Amino acid sequence: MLAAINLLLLLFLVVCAIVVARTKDLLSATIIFGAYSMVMSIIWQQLHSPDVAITEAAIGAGATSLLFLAAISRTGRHEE
Amino acid sequence: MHDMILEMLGRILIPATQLFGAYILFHGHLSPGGGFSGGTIIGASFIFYSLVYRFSDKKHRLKHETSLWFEVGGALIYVGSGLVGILFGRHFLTNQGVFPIGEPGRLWSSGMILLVTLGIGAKVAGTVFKLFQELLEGGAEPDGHH
Amino acid sequence: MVIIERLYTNIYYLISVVLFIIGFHTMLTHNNLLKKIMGMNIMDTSLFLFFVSIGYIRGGQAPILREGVIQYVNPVPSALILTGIVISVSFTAFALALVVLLHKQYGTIDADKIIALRSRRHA
Amino acid sequence: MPEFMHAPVLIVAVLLLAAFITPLLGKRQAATNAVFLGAGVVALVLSVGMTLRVLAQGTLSYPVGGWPAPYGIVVLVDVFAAYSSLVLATVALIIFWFAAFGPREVRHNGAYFTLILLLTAAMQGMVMAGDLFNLFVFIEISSLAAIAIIAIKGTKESVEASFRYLVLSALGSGGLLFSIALIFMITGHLNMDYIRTTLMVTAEQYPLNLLTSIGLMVVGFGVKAALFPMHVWLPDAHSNAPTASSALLSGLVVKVYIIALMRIAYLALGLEIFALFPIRHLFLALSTGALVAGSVFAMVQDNVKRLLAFSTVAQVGCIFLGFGLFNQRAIEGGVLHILNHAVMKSLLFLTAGVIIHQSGIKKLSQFSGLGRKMPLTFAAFTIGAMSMVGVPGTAGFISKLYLALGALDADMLVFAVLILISSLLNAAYYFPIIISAFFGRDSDAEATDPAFAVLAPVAVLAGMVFFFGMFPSLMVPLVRQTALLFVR
Amino acid sequence: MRKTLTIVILLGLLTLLFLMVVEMPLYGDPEAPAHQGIMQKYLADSARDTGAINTIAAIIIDYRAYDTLGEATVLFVAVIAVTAALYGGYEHA
Repeated sequence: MLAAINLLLLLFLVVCAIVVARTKDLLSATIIFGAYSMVMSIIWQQLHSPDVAITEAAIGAGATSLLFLAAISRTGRHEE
Repeated sequence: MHDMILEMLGRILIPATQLFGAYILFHGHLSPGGGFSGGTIIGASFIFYSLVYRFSDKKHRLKHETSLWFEVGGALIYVGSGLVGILFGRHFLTNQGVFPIGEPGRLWSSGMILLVTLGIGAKVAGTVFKLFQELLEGGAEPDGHH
Repeated sequence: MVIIERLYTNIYYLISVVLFIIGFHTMLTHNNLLKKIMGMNIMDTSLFLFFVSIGYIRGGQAPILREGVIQYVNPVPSALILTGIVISVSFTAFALALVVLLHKQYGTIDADKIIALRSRRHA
Repeated sequence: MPEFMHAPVLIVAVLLLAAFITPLLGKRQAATNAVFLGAGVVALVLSVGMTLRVLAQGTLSYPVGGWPAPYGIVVLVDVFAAYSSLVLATVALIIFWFAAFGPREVRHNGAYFTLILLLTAAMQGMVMAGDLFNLFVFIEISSLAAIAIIAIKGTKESVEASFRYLVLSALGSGGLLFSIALIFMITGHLNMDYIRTTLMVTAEQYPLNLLTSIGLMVVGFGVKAALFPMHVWLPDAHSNAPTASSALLSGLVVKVYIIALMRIAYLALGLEIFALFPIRHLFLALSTGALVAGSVFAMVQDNVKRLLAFSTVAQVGCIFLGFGLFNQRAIEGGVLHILNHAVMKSLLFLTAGVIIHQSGIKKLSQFSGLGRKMPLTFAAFTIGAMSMVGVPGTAGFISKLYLALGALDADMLVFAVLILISSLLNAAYYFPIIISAFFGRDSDAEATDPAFAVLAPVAVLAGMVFFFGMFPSLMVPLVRQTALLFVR
Repeated sequence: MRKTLTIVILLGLLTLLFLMVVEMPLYGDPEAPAHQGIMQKYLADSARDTGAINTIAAIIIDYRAYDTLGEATVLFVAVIAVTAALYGGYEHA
């Protein structure tokens, strides 16, 4: 059961990564990237590394997304 | 322009976030977390604060000097506690035998680890806030670019 | 058959390798500079996933010492990744600053257009 | 000399402390300069003391935090590290001097000096690291700081070049981190000594992992050190940076990655494993490409800084050639070339910066007659160029001689000829500049020699070119012992 | 043309890495070489040596504190670099 969930999460990661690369809308890509980081942090919690999980949730999903949003607000949302 | 909903949300959420960040920071040596995650959470609360009040009031904005002192102070605490080890005749960044280690499991234990965690927390909080602010509006002034 | 079985057991390594290639590809070939930076982040996180799964031990608990736990997971990779995550965010922040600056100077964040603009200036 | 026991970390700590304090000083220019230069001087003193100690007492291994070898981080200063640290501290101090008193090219010296100090601290930490992950951390600091001191100029070209540099550098870092992960996976250690001893046992069990890991490492360091096919970022980045940055980047930064790679080769992998895979032959092939391509591309440049940048590509090939030939004299030549090239390329970049600042001319085709208007500057340029060509009596001659003798020792005459050809190519693109500058038609450009304060660091570097050309024996004990680390 | 070349190279790299994954030590295996090195001592002694029961905190800020100093420095580099590039440094403040 747990193994199945983990497999699903891993699959989700790959799908997210491909979608991030494919989406034309940069804002959506950033949100999906945040989801990717969040799932990554859940996986790390599953692997019993809570320190890394909490840091990734705060820095990878939180701070990095915020920085991306700040940059997008100045450079335009759509890929030409 | 006042945004009532944002301000009310901010009044509740900002202290809650800061409390959570401080918990993670202070318990870095006892539970998951530590300087980097706790500092980022506190920094995020600063970001929220500046976003809520940015349009309404100039005096609520964090000054550049404040975040600079946060960063430099944190870094100096780190290097300083490393040099203390040399002053005591041990090695750089020595904890055992230089700082009081205390009883494992208590909040006030583990000597340098707690001190340095707090330093890193201050530094990271300042850094995250500063990075966001710079990316959002740094150099936007007409004289900011030649 | 044995190969498939090993690949399945090592599925975490496998996925991180796949993510590494996806990130690498995005970073190398995508024209949009922000996408390049996202690719860089995907590549970095894939390596962190790789590190964490190296550290995992079957039946291990989180390495916070307490009574009655026999097996902990390996704490060393976790400690290394904490460093890695911070380095990654530093690179991202600086790269984003450069993108903002490029946008201000060239009016676009598309690598091809920037190169075209630059060569027109030189010509 | 027990008082230099802490030098390996104190060098880094002092530079870091100065870097942390500099932004607090704000606009106080005199205080900023004092902290900046003071840190450089202290680092040099510590480095000299440490080198003497290493020469007298052998390898110095410093356990940070007091934790012994496999558990804590060990800073391992052997002769190679001491030599590299000495070269870094000396050349960096002169460049600091120029940055403080030379022409001002960036708007904010405070931030610029901070970044230079951080870069120097990271380079010092990198050459002395005895722990693989510690090395990686310092590599990342130096990469980020190196990119930042290009972008700080703020022109369109420099920002674009630094973004390209950042992308490639991040790719290299990714490769390095991957290779460290693989090595940790098959050994369980991060300390270089322990990795070597463990690899002797586990290597044959995981040959493909080890091969991939070494491959990724060579690619990662190759990108950062601008080894031939991975050098595409270098010409733009180095030629669009501020003058002091160009000198620092071309003179020191690319070499530090070579030093780190070679230290990994003999400390972490062990020479047996290094010899198992055809890395040496790869180095020989790539450095041949670098020497030829770098020189040929340099010949067709019209911008003086781009010419110097392409020449750096060729000289990096020269250093790798020494390690590729892999015998006593060739390695001595390569190691000496690290110092000599650092000195002469810094000299050339600084004089080029002075020329551009004083006359406003970047194009070589317009240099005609400038030498008579600013004789001292062009005299310094001539000295650097002579050393690049390898005129006897200059520093460049010594290292090229050693490299050529090493090629003969290895029974590979072709590489001795290659070095000769590269010297001729160097002559073919440096001497026309000098001849036209001194004897060409007068141009209408207004230019004079700059003030003494600006020329003083340049003069010191020019003196060093002759000094190391006349008295190479000063460095011989360090260089000879360094080569012995490789060919035991 | 360039696109196909990139894809071919990346597929080659992917194949190499897949073969490498097959050869790797098994996931979760307590006998894997990665767990034979320095890990045991950290778990056994960290509370006594450093006073921290979170072993990871003990590693990052005591056993490997020099790394973390570098890590804090990277952040410092980033913030100085970003301010210098965008705004012109702290002197403007």
